[in-house]
Amino acid sequence: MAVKDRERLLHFYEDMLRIRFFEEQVRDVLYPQRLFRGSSHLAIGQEAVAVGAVHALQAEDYVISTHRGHGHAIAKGLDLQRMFAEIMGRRTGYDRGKGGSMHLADASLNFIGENPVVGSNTPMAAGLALAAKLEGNGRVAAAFLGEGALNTGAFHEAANLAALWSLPVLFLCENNLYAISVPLDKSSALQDLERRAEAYGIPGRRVNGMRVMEVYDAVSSAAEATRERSFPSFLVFDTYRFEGHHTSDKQTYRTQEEALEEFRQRDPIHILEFEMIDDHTVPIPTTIEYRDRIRAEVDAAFEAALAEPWPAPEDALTGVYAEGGE
Amino acid sequence: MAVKDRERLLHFYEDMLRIRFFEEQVRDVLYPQRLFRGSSHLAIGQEAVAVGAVHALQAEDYVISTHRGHGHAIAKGLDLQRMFAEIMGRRTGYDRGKGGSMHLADASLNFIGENPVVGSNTPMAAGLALAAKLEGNGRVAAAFLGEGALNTGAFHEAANLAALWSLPVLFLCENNLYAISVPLDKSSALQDLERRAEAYGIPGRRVNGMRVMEVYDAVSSAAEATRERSFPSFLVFDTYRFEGHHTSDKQTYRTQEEALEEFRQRDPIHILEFEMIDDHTVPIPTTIEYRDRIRAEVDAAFEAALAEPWPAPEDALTGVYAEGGE
Amino acid sequence: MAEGKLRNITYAQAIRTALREELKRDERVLLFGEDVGYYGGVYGATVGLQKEFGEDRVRDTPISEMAIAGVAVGAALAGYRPVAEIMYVDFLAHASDAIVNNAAKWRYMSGEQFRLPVVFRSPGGGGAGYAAQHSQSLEAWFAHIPGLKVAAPGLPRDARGLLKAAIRDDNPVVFLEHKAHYTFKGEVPVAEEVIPLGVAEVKRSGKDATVVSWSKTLTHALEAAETLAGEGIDVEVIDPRTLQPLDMATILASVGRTGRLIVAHEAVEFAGFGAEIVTQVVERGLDLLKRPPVRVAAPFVPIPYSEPMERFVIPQPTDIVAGVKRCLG
Amino acid sequence: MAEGKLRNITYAQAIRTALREELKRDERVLLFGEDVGYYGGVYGATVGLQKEFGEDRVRDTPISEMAIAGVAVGAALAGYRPVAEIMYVDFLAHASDAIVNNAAKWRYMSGEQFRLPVVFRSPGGGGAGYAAQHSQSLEAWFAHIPGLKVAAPGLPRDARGLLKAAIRDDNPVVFLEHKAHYTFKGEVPVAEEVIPLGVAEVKRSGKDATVVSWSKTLTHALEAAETLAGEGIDVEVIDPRTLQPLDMATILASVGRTGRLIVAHEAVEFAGFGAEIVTQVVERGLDLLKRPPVRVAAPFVPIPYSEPMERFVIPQPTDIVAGVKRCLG
Ligand SMILES: Cc1ncc(C[n+]2csc(CCOP(=O)(O)OP(=O)(O)O)c2C)c(N)n1
Ligand SMILES: Cc1ncc(C[n+]2csc(CCOP(=O)(O)OP(=O)(O)O)c2C)c(N)n1
Ligand SMILES: [Mg+2]
Ligand SMILES: [Mg+2]
Repeated sequence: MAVKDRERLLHFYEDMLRIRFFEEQVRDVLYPQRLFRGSSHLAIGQEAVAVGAVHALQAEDYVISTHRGHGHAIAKGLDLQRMFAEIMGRRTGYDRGKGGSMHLADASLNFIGENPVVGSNTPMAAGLALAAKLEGNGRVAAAFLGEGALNTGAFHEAANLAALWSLPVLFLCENNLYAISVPLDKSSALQDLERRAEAYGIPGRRVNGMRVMEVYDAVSSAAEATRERSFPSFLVFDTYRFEGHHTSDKQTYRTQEEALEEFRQRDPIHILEFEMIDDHTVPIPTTIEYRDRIRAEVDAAFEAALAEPWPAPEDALTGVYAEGGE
Repeated sequence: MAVKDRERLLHFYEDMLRIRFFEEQVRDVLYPQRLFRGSSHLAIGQEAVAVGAVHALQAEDYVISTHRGHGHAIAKGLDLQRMFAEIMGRRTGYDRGKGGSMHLADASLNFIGENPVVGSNTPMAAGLALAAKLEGNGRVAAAFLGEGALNTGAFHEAANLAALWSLPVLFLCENNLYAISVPLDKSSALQDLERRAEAYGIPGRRVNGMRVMEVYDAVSSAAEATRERSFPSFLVFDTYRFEGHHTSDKQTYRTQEEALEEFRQRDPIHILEFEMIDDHTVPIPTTIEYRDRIRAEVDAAFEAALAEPWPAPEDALTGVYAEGGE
Repeated sequence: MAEGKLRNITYAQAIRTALREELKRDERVLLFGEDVGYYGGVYGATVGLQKEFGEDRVRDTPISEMAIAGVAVGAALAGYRPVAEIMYVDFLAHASDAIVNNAAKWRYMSGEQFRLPVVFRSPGGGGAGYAAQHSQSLEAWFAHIPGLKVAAPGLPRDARGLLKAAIRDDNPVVFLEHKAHYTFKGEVPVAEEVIPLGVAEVKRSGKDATVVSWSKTLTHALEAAETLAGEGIDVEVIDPRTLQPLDMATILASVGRTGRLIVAHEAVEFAGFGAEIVTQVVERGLDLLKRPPVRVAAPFVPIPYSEPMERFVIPQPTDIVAGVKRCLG
Repeated sequence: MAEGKLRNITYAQAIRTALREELKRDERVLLFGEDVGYYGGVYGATVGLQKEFGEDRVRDTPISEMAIAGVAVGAALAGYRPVAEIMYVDFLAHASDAIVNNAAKWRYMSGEQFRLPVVFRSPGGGGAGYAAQHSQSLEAWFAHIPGLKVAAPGLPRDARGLLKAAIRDDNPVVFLEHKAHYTFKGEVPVAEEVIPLGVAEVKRSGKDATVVSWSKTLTHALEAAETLAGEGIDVEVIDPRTLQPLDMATILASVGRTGRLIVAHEAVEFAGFGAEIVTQVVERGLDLLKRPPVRVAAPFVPIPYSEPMERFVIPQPTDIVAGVKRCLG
């Protein structure tokens, strides 16, 4: 493997670990200790999609995410400490404590934010892409969406418009087989999800969402095509969420065995580790080093965030409107 | 031609004339004399779709229409006088003067009504079909929609749901090439409209909407399939509206020649007459007799409606809520 | 009403009881929405109903709010009595064409040819840290639409009794639940009880001031009343239970006695439903009130996520206590 | 402001003037919606703009209100200043997720990381025989949503000046036009005029009563004022012009002088925006008013089609005259 490829792979590996450990921290520490409120939707199991896809984009490209967006945020380079701070409602969080787990955003990194209203980010992505196209700045706008979001009117309208107007949008659909409790076969009439955008002249492609390099390659070429032709692409990643819909989901709709079996066979991090070890990209001790280092990084970010200040109650009253204009 | 077929054809011919003359009355008398308010959306040019489609259904089948629904209403058997009365705002109209041209309905004929909110009738059709399916009464629900309506989120959600739940719905799309001023190629990314429902596993079929028998045959077999399999069908009828979007449309978006040329070549009533004369179904004098008789029928309905009483102003205050319940 | 046996159950269980009773009573009652079937609803309000009544009558839907609401309207037109769930009040936005343009108007604009026996259930409100897009209180939107009825129960008993009435009603009812209130417990009769839409209830009698409140905030008002009682202030608490129809007679009678009006609700104060109640009172006569009316409601901001801010924004019992005192002057 | 040269133009022309001036001034201004491009809008408010500014900046869209509004939000987040048209206020229902859940809240819930310079133009109101689904007045919905601004101009001059301000504003503005008012004519300065959002205007001074009104009903109020003047009754007519921000100071100052408040609007009275104005006045002090306030607004029914009924339902100048007299006692 070329040095460059090896570095890239290790970089992906790091980011996947970052996401995994971040989410485990939420699950194992923040949740039981009630350090956050509302619900937090973990991306454990979907790290390869977030990392492979976001790293196939340029820093200037827009990313707009969903309720399940911690992974996308981390891959886009958001600061773990400020993410933890936001999730824990601190004044120093990304949103000054006003958004929480479902509204992480970093304008400076073109991470437009999570939009937990299912499907609602897709027309916004078309708008971001319209801006890029008019500006001629070569950016693309990538919208993540779950397979459940394919059934929203918003997605349909956005896809048609994006194709009609030839907008550089990437619709990145994470098929984790469930929308809360509703399995794919109870939500989509058609199971060949990659065909869900054909009605707009957008050819779809189905990708193994558990192999980060496959995701990266697919999104790289889709992004290139979308950028050059200024036309939308639609990719469906087969993945799985190993956790519940959110941290307090009792998961009565699937057996524990199903989740365990999926995990054993399809965990994207294990898959990547096995491959890297197998092809001598890294020796086993190195993976342990990586894990330890990233775990420590996540822990440190969390500890630092934990010490951060709370907003004052009255802070609620500011920031509704922007001052001025043109 | 078998006697039965001949009778059927003549019956279609009558209904097409009824629609044509009804609409001409609206255009040539009601409009210039300001006998109605708001806007009236004429179906001149689209008679073969209304007649061929509705006559392929059973009387018990539900029909839910659009802003351009006079033709569907007439084909479903609504009374011309009460239609005129409604359009002219009289107390004796179908809606007691509360609905007007865009809200004609006749519950007793299972003409659920026109819904001028574009696309909004399609989920309702799925609901009517759900009722029919649960009831097991063998009815189907037919929703007309324009090609412009294909781009609404409502249609997408309805089509997916109807396929997913195996509901007996017919989506009958009248492609008249324009949505107000917007031509098809500026509204739909894909021009093969019959493929717009494939994303839900609903195979589409494109039909010449200017030949009433082709429409009738296509809808007959689609309705049969939909009824038997309890699964949606999607048909696209190529047609054309010879008039403006509504009575006061200045039609700056197309040349007069275009409309005239289309009319000369594709008028569904001329086509039918030529064919009938050609294959000796009827001699020319008979067509003249038909025209005169139907024209007189329409005139009489109009004259009678004209004499009908106005609602009292205070009638506005009644009928918002139904009394009682279970 | 003679009080029979009571059970102490949660607001969610009360909703479930009503749904179950009505599904049993009438085959034409249907239930659908996201996750309401196998899962039993994200707040557990429909647990077990699919198992009991089958997949035909209790259905999971795709994430398609326009269709959920539109299908409900269509099924109602065909004589069924659908209860559609929209998972959050905020997503009534998606469903509002079907609710506001179709359900509310189909009867009127067809000259009374149709009945629309359909219920749109949806939980609103904040307090649980769900932030701006999952915490709105939008009762003012739907109460403003002729053709709709709007219920906003605060107590389990009312939730059960009003939901049964809503299902039996031949008109569309927007039935607003409160997501942070599903675990709230209260006494509910074991026997069948249908509480008519449009009848307010005096939840606590008092002579010094009239507090009108509904949904979860009603329970804050009752708590505030207890606190005030400890200070010798005796407030009457009225729950309109439905905002449309609105039982102004009960409110006016109370204000006639107390001469003071406080309206407390969780929705944003500006253009909130409280203004309608205040206005209807002062339209009847300025001398009905001894002191200016007081609204206790959310300030003009979206609901923030972090606890100190969210608590600050959402009216608490202490805010109602302060509001009453302000009104007493 | 020194009055320069004036032109007598229609409300539609005033809108068009504002759009044209702003498209010229700032390349980042975009215009899109159904039929706004080649056709120039179903009410002619955008005629010729596509020709002048090109298809990139002035676009026809498919019938996709969710996308129209959502694309506008996205483009605004990327620094453009889109003006999205929703053809009828009734279909703001379809667009309300993007407007209410996204545009209104994105800045707040991101801790002020973004600006949302987007305008949603839409014509509401009745009077033209379009019936229930094409005639609603829903200003109360949007005024209730923190994060939005809401304009409802009644005169061409204000329409032009406020629309320019709305386009320049860094916040989402719901700009409500009136479909039966596009041919209404009035004087508009030839020179550039930007009218700030949030500043009411006294359209007619008077001492006997304060009438607050906006949109088309404002012109009815002015007509009513003339009629009343003939009878020796001298009313002040105030146009808030924007409902959010709402310039209560101007209203309160007037009511302080006249002691009588009439609010006239076309929207349904129940839970309409009039209630907010009445409530804000009485909250300040019951003694501000000599007589109970009066609302002149639509009864609680959908808009009927037929003329006698529609006229009856929609407030007319005579209704305002009667309302003022009722208030004078
Ligand atoms: C419009 C809308 N409807 C309903 C919800 C409630 N909800 C939140 S997440 C979710 C499931 C989403 O499923 P999917 O798109 O597959 O994403 P996943 O959770 O699997 O990542 C639902 C129904 C919502 N947030 N927005
Ligand atoms: C949701 C919605 N958006 C916009 C409109 C305004 N409108 C009325 S008819 C129409 C065009 C419809 O085009 P199409 O579906 O092709 O039907 P056609 O008029 O050609 O019969 C539009 C945009 C509407 N009634 N409803
Ligand atoms: Mg999923
Ligand atoms: Mg068309």
